[in-house]
Amino acid sequence: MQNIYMDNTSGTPLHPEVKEVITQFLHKGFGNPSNLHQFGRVTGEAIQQAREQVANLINARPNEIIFTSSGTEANNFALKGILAAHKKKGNHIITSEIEHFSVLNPLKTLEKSGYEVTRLQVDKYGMIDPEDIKKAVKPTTVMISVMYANGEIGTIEPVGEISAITKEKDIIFHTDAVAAAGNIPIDVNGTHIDALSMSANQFGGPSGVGALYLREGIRILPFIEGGVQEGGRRAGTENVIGIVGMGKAAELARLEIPERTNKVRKLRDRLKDGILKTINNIHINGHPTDHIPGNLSLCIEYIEGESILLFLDMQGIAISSGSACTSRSLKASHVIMATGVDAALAQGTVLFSLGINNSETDVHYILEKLPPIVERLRQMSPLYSESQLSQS
Amino acid sequence: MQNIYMDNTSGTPLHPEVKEVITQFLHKGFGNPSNLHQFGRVTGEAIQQAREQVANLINARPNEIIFTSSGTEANNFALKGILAAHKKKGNHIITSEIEHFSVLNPLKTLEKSGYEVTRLQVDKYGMIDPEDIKKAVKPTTVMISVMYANGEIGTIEPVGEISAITKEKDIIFHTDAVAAAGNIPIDVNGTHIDALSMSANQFGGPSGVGALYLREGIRILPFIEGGVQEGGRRAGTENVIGIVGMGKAAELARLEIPERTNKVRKLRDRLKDGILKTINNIHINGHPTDHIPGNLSLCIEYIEGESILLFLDMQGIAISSGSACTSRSLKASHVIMATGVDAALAQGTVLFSLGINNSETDVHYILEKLPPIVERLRQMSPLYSESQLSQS
Amino acid sequence: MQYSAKVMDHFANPRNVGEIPEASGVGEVGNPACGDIMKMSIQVKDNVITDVKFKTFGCGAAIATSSISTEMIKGKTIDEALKITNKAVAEALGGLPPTKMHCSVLAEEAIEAAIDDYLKKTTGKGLEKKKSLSHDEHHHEHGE
Amino acid sequence: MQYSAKVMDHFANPRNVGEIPEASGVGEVGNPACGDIMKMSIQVKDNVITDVKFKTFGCGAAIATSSISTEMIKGKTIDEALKITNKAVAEALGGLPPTKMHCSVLAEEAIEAAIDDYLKKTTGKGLEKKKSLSHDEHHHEHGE
Ligand SMILES: Cc1ncc(COP(=O)(O)O)c(C=O)c1O
Ligand SMILES: Cc1ncc(COP(=O)(O)O)c(C=O)c1O
Repeated sequence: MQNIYMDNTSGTPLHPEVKEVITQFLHKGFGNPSNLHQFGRVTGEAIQQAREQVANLINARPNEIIFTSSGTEANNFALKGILAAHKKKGNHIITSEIEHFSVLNPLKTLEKSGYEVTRLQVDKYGMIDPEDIKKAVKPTTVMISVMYANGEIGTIEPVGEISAITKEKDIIFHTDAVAAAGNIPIDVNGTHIDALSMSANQFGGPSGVGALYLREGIRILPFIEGGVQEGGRRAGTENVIGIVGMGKAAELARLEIPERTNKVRKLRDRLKDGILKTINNIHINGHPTDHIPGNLSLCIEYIEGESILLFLDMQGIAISSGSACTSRSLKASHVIMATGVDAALAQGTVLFSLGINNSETDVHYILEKLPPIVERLRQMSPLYSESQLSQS
Repeated sequence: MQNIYMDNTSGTPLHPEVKEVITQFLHKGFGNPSNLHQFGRVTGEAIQQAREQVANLINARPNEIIFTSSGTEANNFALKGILAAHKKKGNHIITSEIEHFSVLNPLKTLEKSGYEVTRLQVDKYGMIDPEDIKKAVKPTTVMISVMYANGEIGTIEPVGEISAITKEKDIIFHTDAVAAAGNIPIDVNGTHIDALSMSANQFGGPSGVGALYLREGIRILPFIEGGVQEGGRRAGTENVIGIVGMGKAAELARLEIPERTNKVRKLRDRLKDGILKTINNIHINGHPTDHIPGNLSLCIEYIEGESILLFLDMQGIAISSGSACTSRSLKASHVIMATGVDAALAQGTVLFSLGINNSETDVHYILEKLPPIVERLRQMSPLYSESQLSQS
Repeated sequence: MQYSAKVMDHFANPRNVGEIPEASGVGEVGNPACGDIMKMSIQVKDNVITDVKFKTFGCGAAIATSSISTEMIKGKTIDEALKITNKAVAEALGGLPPTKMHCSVLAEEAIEAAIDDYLKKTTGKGLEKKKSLSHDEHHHEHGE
Repeated sequence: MQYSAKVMDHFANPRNVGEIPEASGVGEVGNPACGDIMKMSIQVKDNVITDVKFKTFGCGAAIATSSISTEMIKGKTIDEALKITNKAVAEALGGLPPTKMHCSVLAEEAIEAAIDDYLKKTTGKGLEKKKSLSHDEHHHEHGE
């Protein structure tokens, strides 16, 4: 059986060089980096190097990088920590409807404690209109949190235009760049970004390690409180292995982004064209050009995503139906729904997220296996037979 | 030069079998455990196994284990999450003066938002008197958070007696067992504990991974909010490598605790006796018998801890001056101060924390190197010359 | 979440897929917003369900519960079929993940709806009172 | 936090440790609660510091700043010695970690205290006004 992994949005395979670095480190480092002795120095220096590598990926400075346990934690930290440190400035925050749950849920909690949240709608491509932000800004607006790119549909948001607005109006701009960082070039100074979340396993690093970039001068209160790790901003003994792996992955990504983009985008377009040619009634999600290179999100009419996923899995093909987090939930993805797709169609969402691990062979194999699966499920679907009737 | 690591409180070396398991897993698993496909299943099963291994260590059930990114996060989560879920019950919490900063600092924050905190004093051994708890309980008391054992001075608290009180009075009992779990036997049912924090790198696992045990039926609100990982209680893609390593370390610890205790306690006592024989004006911290096996905390009169640590480091001996977190702070440890040691003496605290990595040779080497270092620093100390004068 | 081997078997090889051309009764339950639609048609002779077919739009569990429930009612009398609970359906599959229990409820409702339709056609009135399945039993989990 | 090579050198091989038996001036600053005590004794001849010795209770940085500041004032006039700032002491050591800057302040204060003592003994009154070192410059970090 094949072993085709096309679920890079849920987490990329570890890059071989990252594996190598982690394996080496397993045998050399274990000291607590807070300690002054030789063992502490080894890990302390390894973390410092990783901090530089991650900073370089987004053109930040090392002391602007705070390691966290995930993109999720980075988002929680950014929202709760920055707002708490700027209570006097105001209580209004602007975000979008299509954010990840790690932004949406903390904001719901903040709403209960007195914050006011404006959630911007998106167009059919999942794109935010910067004009809407201008309209939403109030004197009490402290922060705007809009994702850099959406992991489910791939759309890259107009962060440049948004940052121009926030900079002019002196509002803090946080962006959840978990789906973007390491996959497309980011420059937090070229585009004036104040805070940015990322996650290592979106670009060849280990899962369960992330980082928050925080522009020097922006105040934040610790979210995880305790000791003085990460410059007193994030407590808890460091996940040294994970951080070292994230550093290496960031270094490799920075060097290889153009080459990876080229390869992955080509494969993705070939898969898209092939599917459109062999299967009818397909709706492509996300923006036609401004998208994460490897992202191909489809709604396949008349059938449901999980069934497709399970049949593909039986053929050794791993994809995801919507986001990793919604694949256990029963409702259609809030992201797909926000783009205006109707409920039944949204249930048929499947996400092929290609990465550097994929090849032409993978694409051909999927193009061979997918159409009969779709046909079989459609034959089983009451929606399909009804639609056939109404057409005849 | 020697390479003697006696700073196990700051983090133990990775157990060779844990290294092995992590290395294997690096090559086999990377799927997101939230996903339904074959890759997700591999990691999902690995995490489930680790959950069982960690549960077994403390006689809990697997679904009562929530993985976190550190003992620090587990403490933050337990305090903030449980209190938030029991707002209606009351706003009073009882703790001790000698808790770790990852308990003390969250409680300070909670105090600012309307909670009332009672901090119990300890005796000269750092021991809490359960009678004081009885006196401190009020109708509004929701929770008692007292550490299982103190990592800095080793004292094991009377958790059995405390849990009898909390059970009778229907108060939630959380214990920070970071310094205890994996080092001494714990049974959360034998001793009725509702919530317990632990950290993998205290017992041969990797750093930056921990767990919160939460008794089934005790409500908690997520602290890190987002997706539905960890049964909806802790969001964020899992640190799979770390969790797998923690599981293996827990399994090994459970099997080996008696043997490890035997070995480590013997070495620790030998070191203690040797130091007392060769150096005068030494004060031993912590309880004489009820202590973590490998813990030897001393105050060396007239001199300061960091200088001792640095000179020992030059000889290849790694220890810590107080806790890992306070080794960067300037003040004497709040724990040592709480036991009633005077400020100057408290500055001379050094902590030898022995582990299964240590040997007789290590003890002999330290007994050879430490006395001249102490003598040299005392010759440099204004306190020492003054004390000599006043004695003559 | 993992499906049992039995679920995967019924999902991969569903029994009785299709529609009965001139069915004695047809029931369709669920809606796309909730994620699943089940359509069940039955052939009844002398109060016995002689044939049954389903079409389902939905997840793996929805297809598996549809499939197994057709097996469970085939050859049964109307009264016997009405006694089949969603729990029995789930048990017959070797259990369902908690978030998927609602699929077994849907299967139970689909059987009922088909029988109701049959009774209406034959006796002019449907089931006395439907087993009222409270919506509480649909445990939805939305990533919160 | 890492110490520079210069700090480690002065810590491992401190210069001018000890006490001058019949010193022209002696100053002791700091207290155990803050973590460090420095005691500095100077020998003054014709307004020039001809000898200086220190004893210090404290961390690596405290010992290193004591050591280097004795080197910096030896051979200097009283006025020159008073001009040495804590920043100069830290710079001479190739920098100090932020949490340890207060040690350099302590060194500056110890010099001043010794000179003050000398002036009191010889002229009957101490320094006109002490360079008032605000306590703000002692950045303490308490694990919060
Ligand atoms: C008693 C105690 N609690 C909590 C912690 C923090 O745990 P972690 O290092 O996993 O953040 C420590 C760390 O040494 C500790 O000794
Ligand atoms: C846009 C976005 N934000 C946040 C996250 C959560 O990051 P993590 O998986 O590191 O918790 C994801 C995960 O896929 C994501 O796609």
